[in-house]
Amino acid sequence: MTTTHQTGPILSVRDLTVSFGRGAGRNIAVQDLSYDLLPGETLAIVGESGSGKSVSSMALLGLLPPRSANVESGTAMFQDKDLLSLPDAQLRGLRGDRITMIFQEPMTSLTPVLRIGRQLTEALIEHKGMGQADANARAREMLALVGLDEVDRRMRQFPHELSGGMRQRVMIAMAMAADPAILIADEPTTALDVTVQAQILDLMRDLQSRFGTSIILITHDMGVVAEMADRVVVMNRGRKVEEGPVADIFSNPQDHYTRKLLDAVPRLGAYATAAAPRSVVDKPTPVGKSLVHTEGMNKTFHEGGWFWKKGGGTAAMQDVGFDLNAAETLAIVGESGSGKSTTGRAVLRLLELDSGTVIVDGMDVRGYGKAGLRQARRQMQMIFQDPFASLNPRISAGRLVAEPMVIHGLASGGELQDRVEELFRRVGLEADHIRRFPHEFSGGQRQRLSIARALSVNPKLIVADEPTSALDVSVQAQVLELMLELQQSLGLAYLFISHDMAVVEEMAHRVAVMRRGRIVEIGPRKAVLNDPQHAYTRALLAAVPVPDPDRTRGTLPVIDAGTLPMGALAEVAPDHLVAQ
Amino acid sequence: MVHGTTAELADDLATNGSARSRGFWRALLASPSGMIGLAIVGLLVFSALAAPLLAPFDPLRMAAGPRLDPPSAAHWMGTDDFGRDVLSRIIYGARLTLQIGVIAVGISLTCGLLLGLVAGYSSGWTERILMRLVDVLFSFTEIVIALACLAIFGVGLTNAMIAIGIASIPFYARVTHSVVLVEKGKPYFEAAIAAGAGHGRLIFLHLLPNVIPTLIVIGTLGVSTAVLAAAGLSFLGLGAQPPQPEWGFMLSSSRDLISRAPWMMIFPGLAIAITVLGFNLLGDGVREALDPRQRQR
Amino acid sequence: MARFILQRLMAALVTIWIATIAVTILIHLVPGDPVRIMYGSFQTTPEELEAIRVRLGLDQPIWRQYLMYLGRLLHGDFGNSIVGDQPVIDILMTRFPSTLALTLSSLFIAVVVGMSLGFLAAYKRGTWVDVSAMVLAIVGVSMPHFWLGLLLLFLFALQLQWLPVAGGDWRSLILPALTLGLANAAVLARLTRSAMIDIFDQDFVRTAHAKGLPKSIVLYRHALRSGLVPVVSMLGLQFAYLMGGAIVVENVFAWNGVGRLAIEAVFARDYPLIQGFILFFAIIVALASVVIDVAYAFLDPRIRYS
Amino acid sequence: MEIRLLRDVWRPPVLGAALAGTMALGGACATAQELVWARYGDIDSLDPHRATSTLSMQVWDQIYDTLLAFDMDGNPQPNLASGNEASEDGLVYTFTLNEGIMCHDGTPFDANDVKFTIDRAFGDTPSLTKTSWGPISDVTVVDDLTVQVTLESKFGAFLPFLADSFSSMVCDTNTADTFGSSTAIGSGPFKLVEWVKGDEIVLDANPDFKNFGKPVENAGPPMFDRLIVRTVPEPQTRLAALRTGEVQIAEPPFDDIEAIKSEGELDIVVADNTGQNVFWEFTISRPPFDDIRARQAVAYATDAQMAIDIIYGGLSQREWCPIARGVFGNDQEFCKQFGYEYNPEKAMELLAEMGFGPDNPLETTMFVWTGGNRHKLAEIFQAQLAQVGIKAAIEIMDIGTMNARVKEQNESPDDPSPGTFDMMTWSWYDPDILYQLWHSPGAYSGFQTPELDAMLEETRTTIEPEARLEKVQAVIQYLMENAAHVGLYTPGWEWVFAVRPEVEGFKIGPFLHPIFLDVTLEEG
Repeated sequence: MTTTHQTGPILSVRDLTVSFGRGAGRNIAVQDLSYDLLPGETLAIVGESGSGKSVSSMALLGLLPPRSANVESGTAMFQDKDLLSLPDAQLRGLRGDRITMIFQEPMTSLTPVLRIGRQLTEALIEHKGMGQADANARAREMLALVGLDEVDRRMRQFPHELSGGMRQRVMIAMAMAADPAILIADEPTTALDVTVQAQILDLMRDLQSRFGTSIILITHDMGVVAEMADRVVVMNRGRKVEEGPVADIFSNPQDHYTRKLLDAVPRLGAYATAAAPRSVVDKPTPVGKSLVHTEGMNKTFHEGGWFWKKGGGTAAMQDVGFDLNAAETLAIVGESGSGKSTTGRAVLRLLELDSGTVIVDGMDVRGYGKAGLRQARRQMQMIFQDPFASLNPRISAGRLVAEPMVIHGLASGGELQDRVEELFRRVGLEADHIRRFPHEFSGGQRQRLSIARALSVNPKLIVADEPTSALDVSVQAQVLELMLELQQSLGLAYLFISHDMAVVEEMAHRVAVMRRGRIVEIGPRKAVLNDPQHAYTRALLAAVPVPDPDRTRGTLPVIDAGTLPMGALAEVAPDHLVAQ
Repeated sequence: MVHGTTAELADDLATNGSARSRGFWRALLASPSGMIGLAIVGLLVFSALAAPLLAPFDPLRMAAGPRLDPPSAAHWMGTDDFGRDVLSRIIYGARLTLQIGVIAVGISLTCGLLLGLVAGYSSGWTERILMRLVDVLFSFTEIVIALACLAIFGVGLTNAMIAIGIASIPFYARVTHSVVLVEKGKPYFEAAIAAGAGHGRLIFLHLLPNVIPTLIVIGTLGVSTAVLAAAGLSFLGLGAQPPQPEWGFMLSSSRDLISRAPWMMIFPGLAIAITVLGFNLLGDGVREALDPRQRQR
Repeated sequence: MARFILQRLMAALVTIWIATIAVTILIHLVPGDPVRIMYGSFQTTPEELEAIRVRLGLDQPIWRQYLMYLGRLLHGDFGNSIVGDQPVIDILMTRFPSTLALTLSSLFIAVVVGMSLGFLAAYKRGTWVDVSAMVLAIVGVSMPHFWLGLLLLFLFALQLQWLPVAGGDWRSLILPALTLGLANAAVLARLTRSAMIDIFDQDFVRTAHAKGLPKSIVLYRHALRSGLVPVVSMLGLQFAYLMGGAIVVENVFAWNGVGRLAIEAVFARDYPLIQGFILFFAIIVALASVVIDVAYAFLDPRIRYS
Repeated sequence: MEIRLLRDVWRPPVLGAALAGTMALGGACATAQELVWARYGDIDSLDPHRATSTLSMQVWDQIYDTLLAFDMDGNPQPNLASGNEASEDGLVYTFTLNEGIMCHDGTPFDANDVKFTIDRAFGDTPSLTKTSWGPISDVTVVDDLTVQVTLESKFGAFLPFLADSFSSMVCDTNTADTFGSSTAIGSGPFKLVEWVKGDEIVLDANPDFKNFGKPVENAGPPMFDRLIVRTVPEPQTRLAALRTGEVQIAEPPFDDIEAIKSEGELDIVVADNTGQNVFWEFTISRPPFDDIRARQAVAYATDAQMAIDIIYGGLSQREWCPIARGVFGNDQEFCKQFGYEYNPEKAMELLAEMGFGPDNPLETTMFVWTGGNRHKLAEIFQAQLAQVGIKAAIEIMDIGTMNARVKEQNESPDDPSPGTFDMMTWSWYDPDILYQLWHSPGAYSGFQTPELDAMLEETRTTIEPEARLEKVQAVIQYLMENAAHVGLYTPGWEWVFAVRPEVEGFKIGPFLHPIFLDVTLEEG
C-alpha cells in the first residue's frame, strides 16, 4: 500500500543516541539512529534481541525508565515539534492521541482491575475532551471495528475475561480510537499463535488503510516484515545497518548482517520439493525400523482445588497415537494449548497418562517400575524450550553434561572427563568452557549444552520441545544445523515439537498436526505441508507469514471452530491420515 | 519482621538462581545495609566472645556500685537497683542473645526445611495435609504458639528458646515449600528427571542448593525475629529468670523504676533494637547480594 | 465469588477445627497428670481430684474427651477458669472489647502510616525519600514493641505529661495503639513498597503512560488499585500479628484486654483459660482473615468474577 | 485449705499512668459520698467458698458478716452471734444470733442462713477452705435465732475461724447460679451493685446494717453512700489517681512511700498484725535437703534483714517465728533462740561437712511466687547463697502453681534432679496453720514426723490458752530446730494504704480486714 510519498516525512528521527546506566556501567543501546516516517506508510524496524529496536521508539514517547535510561542526543521532529526536547506535559498531550502504541504482551498490557470500557475511554476523555457518553460510543464503534462481538458486554468486562487475541484487538482499538497520526507497534503479534497473528496483521493493515495512519512496526520476524512493511530499517547492536524499500531489502540486501539475517530465516516452502531433510553429512544414517509406537494416549489435567482436586478439568490429549522410526524426525505442530508438549512428555513418561500405550524400543514405557524407568531414560532424552531455565544454575556446565552419565554409571573419573570434553567439542563448544556456569553462556551455547547433555548417554530418541523458539533466527539456524548433523551421523530419532511451520519443514520427515489435544492430520512432510487435507492444517499453513514481499499471502480461509472434523483418523493416502 | 512476605521472599530469591559464592561477599559488602548489618552482628559476636575482657564488672555482682546510680565514668550505663553494673550486664547479655538466636533459628530452620522439602517434593495428599496444617499454625502467630509451648513446659529462658524455635517452624516450612514449588516448576528439574535422576539426586543436588540461599536469608532475618520474641517473653516474665542478664528481662525489671532510673530502661532496649536491626540489615544485605534484581529496588 | 467466600469460610472452619484439636492435646502434653496440674492445688484431696477427673471426662480416652469438648464448645461452653471458677467465655468476652479497640485502632494507624509510606517510597524509588522511608521502616521493624511502648510512656506520659495511660477512656488508648500501630506500620510499609514496585514495572502501567494519561491518574487509577490487591491480601496476617502484638503491648500499658488475660493465665497455669484463649484467638483471626479475603476479592476482579 | 494466699497476678507497672491523674483533673474526687478504693488486682469470686485470695476476702468483708469478729488484738468477739457456749467435751457449740439482722434482699438473717452456709461449705462442691472449718459433723437449727454446731473432735481454732472472712455468712437466698459471679446476698455493711470483672466492684451502703462486733465506734450503717473497689494494677497509676483525687484509698508504690510521707499530703496507714509470714521450706524427701545440714546452711546463709532493708526499706519486719506477729503463740524472743542468725562461715562449714565446696557448689532451685517484689528479694537471697557456695536457680511462678509444684516436689522422692526449696507465704489468724501445714499428710506432704503429728494434735485439742501456748511453742521449737520452717519476714508494705485527707476514720482490723464503718468523707 504505497501511498502519498510526495509529502514530507511526518516524523523524522536524526542521530538518536540512547544509553543505559552511567559512568563505567554505561552502555549504548541506540547509536546515531536516523530515519524518516512518511505519511500512511509502514516502516518496519527489524533486528534481533538487543538490537535497540524497541528502545529507540520508546525513547520517542519518553517511555523509557527515567532514572536508568538517558537520551544523549538526537532530534525527532513531529509536526515541527522535537519530541525529544518537548516538555513532559506537551509530550503527554501527543502520547495516546497523535502517537499511540501497542505492545507485545497483550496478556499483561491491560490493567487487570479496570473494565475494558474504562480503559478504552479514558484516553479519549483526557485528550479529546469527550464526555463519557461520547467516549463510550466511540469505544463501542472501535471494538466493533476491531472485530469483537457483543460490544456492550465487552465494555463491561475485565481483561482476564478475554483471550490473548481479543486483548490485542482491544489494545489496537485503544490505540486507533484517537485516530492517531502514528501508531508504534512493538512486536504486536510475537506472543500470539500464528493464526491469530495473521488475523491481527490483517486487522492492522485494514485499519491503516481506513485511517491512513503511519505505522512503525518493530519486529524480529522477517515474515511479518515482508507482509506489512513499505520500508525497512535493519538494526544491529544499536546501529542502523541498512534502510530501504522492503522489496530491495529482500531482493538484494547490501549489508552482510542483513544478508545473514535473511539467509537464517527459515522459509516455508524452501524445501517443499525435497522428500527428506537435506543431508549435512556424507553418509546420513538411513531411517530405520520403528522405534516409538504410541496409541490411544489420553490425559486430562485437573485444577487443584483448595483442598481436594476440583472435578472436570481440561483434556490435554485425546486418543493420540503415532509411530516414529529410528533416525527419523516426527514433527508435532500446533498452536498453544494443542497438547503437543504434553504428548512429548507423555512419551518420556514425565507425566502419567490416564490411558494409552507407549512403546519405545520394544519396551512398554508405562510398564516400567521406578528403577526400570530410570534405566529406560538412557534411551530417550529431552531438549527443552528455554535453554537457560532448563540448566540448573548452580551446577557447572561440565557437571551438567556429565550428570546423565553419572546417573547411569556410564563413566567416571578421567574417562568421564574425556567424554565430557569430547561432547563439548561435538556440539561446538570449547572444552575449556567446562568449568563455567550456565549463566556465563549465550542462549545458543546454552542450547548446545542441553544437547550435549542429552547426547551424553547416546540415546536413541530425543524429544525436542520447541528447541529454538527462544533463540534469535541466526542462532536458531545454527542449532537446527547441529541437530540435523547429529541425527544423520548418530541415527537419532527426533520427536520435534514446534509451532513454526518453516522450521518443521526444514527438520521433519513426517508431520503431525495437533489441535485441542487431538491429532487432526499426520503423514509424510511433503504430503501434509504441500497437500494438506484438514481444514485446520490449511488455515495454519495459510497463516504463516512468508518472508517474501512479492508473494503476498491470500486472504485467510475462515475456519469455523465448531464444524472442524475432530474425529478418528482415516487414511487418505499411503500413511497420510486425516481426522474425519 | 519477615512475616507475611513468604511468597514475596520465595520468588524474589528462587527466581534468581544465579547466586554464586564468588562475588557474593563483594556484593554483600557493596550494599550499605549488608555492611552495617555485618558490622553490628560482628560487634555482637565479639562482645559475646570477649565479654570477660570487655565487661568492667561481674554482671552478677551486687553493690558493684551504689544502687540506681546514674551513668558515670565508673558505670557508663549506670547501675540497677541491686547496684549491678548495667554495661557489664548488657555485654554478658550478648551471649544469651546470640544463644537464643542460634538455638531458636536452628530448631525452626531444620524442622521447617524438612517439612517444606517433604511437602514440596512429595506433592499430593502428604503435601496438602502438611501445608494445610502449617498454614493454620502459621495463622496462630508465633507468640501464641510460643505461649502454648511455655504453658506446656513451663517458663524459663531455655524453654523460651525452644518455644520460639517451634513457634516459627511453620514460617520456615512455608518459605521452603514455596521455594521448592518454584524450583520444581522450573524446566531444569524436569530435565533432571528426564535425565533419570533419582529422589536423592533430585532433592539434594537439584532442589536443596536452590533452596539454601532463601533459607540463609530468612534464617538471618529469623534471628532478629527470634531475639525480639525471646526478649518479649523475658519481658513478660516468661523467659529469662534472675539473675540472668537477659536484655528483655532487664527491661522488665526496669519498669518500676523508669522515672527514677531511666537508664535501666534505655540501654537494654537499645541493645535489643540495635541487635535486631543488625540482623535485619544483614538479612536484607544477603538478600540483595543473592538476588541482583533486588539491588535496583 | 460466592464459591470463593464459601472456600474462605471453609478454610476458617478448618483452622478453628484444628485449633480445637490443638488445645485438647495441649493439656495432655503438659508433663504429669492434667487434673493434678490444674486442680492439684493442695487443698484438693485425691477423691476430689477423681471427682473432677470424672466431671471433666479426663478419665475418658482422648478421642472421647475431644468429642465431649467439641460438644461443650458447640453450646458455647469453653469450660470454667480455675481461678475463681467462672465461665471462660464470660471472662474472654468481658475483656475482648478492649483488645478489639486496641487492635483496630492500631490496624488503622498501621494501614494509614505504613501504606502511604510504602507507596511514597516505591513512587520516589531510588531517591532520598525512598531511602529515608525505608531506613525508618527497618528501624521500626527492629524496634521491640515493649521498648517503644516504654519510651513513649517515658516521653509523653512522664516527661511531657501529655497523654494518660490508665483510666479506660479513649485518651488512654492513644499510646498503646500508637505503639502497636507504628511497629506494624513499618512492616506494612516494606510490603507495600515492594508490591508497588512490582506494579510500577508492569506492562499495563507503561500502557497507561503511553496513553498520555496524567501521572496522577496512572498512579491512582491504574497502579495503586492493582497494587492494593497484594497488600490487602497481607492484611489478614497483619491483623493476626496485631492480635499477637497486643499480648505484649497490653501488658506494657496494663490494657485490660485478653492479651493480659493470657499472660495472667499462663502464670496461674489456668489451663482452661489458656485453652479458651488460644481457641478464641484462632476464631478471631480466622474470621478476620475471611473478612479481609472478601475485601480483597472485591478489589480483584479476577476473583470477583469467577 | 490454701488460706488467703496473696493471689496477686503478675503485673507490669506503668508509670506513664502517672499522668492519667495529672491530666484527668475533671475526674477529681467525684461525688463526695463516693469512696473509690484502688487495688492492684481483682477478686477471684464473690463466693466465699470459691476463692482464697486476700483481695477477694477483703471484699467479702464488706458484703458479708461473720458470726464472730476479731477485736484489734485479734481475739474473736461476738458479732452476728450475740453469744456462744461450748459443751464440756468441747464438741457442741451453740450460737445465739442477734435480732433484726437483715439480708440485703430484705429477708431476715436467721439460723437457717447459718446452716445454709455451713452445709454449703461441706456440700458437693465444698468450700476451698473446707478443712479449716474444722471437723464439723452436724448443724442443727434449734430456733430462728439459735443454731447448734457439732464437732467430731475438739478444735481449738474453731472460734477464731468463725471470726474470719472465710466463714462469711451467706444468706440462704443465694440460690441463683449467678451467685459468686454477678450476684451475692449477704448481711454485711455494703450491698453488691455490680462487678465488672477486671475493672471494678460497685457496692452501696446497706442502710439496715447493724454492727455488733467489729472493732469500730459506728454501730450503724456506713456513713457514705457508695464504695467502689477498682482494679488499678500499676502502682504509679494508683498514686497518680490518688493525687488527683480520682481515688481515695490505694496502696502506693513502695519506692515512693518515703516521698509521700515527707510530702504529708496523703496519710499512710500501715496494716500491722497482718498475720502474714514469709518463710523458707524445703523438699526434704530427697537430697540435698533431706540432710538437715543443707537446710541449716541455707538458713545461715540468708541475711533476711539486709535483704528486706534493700527491697522494702524498713516496711517489712524480720520475722523469727513460723507464725506471724499478732498470732497467738508468736514470740520473737522465744523463736530467736532457735533461729538462724546470718552466719556465712557456719553455712560453709556445714556445706563442707556435706562435701560441697567452691569447686562443687550445692545446686538447687528456689521457687518464688510472683508479685510483691519477691523476685527481687529472691535475687538478693540468690546472691547471698552464691557467696557460701549454694547455686540456686530462681523459678518465678504464680502462687497457685507454686503450691502445686511444692507438693509435687515433696511427693517425688525419686526425682533425679536436686530437691528444691521455696519462699512460701502464709496468712492466718491462729497457730492452727502449723497443724494444717505440717500434720501428716500435710498441706504439701512436706516435713512430717510421728512426734510432730502428736504435738500438733495437742495444739488443736488443748483449748485453755496457757496450756495451748506451751503446746504451740513446742511445735515452733521443733520445726525450727529441724530447720523445716524458717521464718524470714512479715510483709507490711503490701498492706500499706495511702489515704486522701478528706477520708476520716479508715481502719484496718487485724489480719488485713479493712473496715469502712467509721469512714466519713468531708466535702472536698
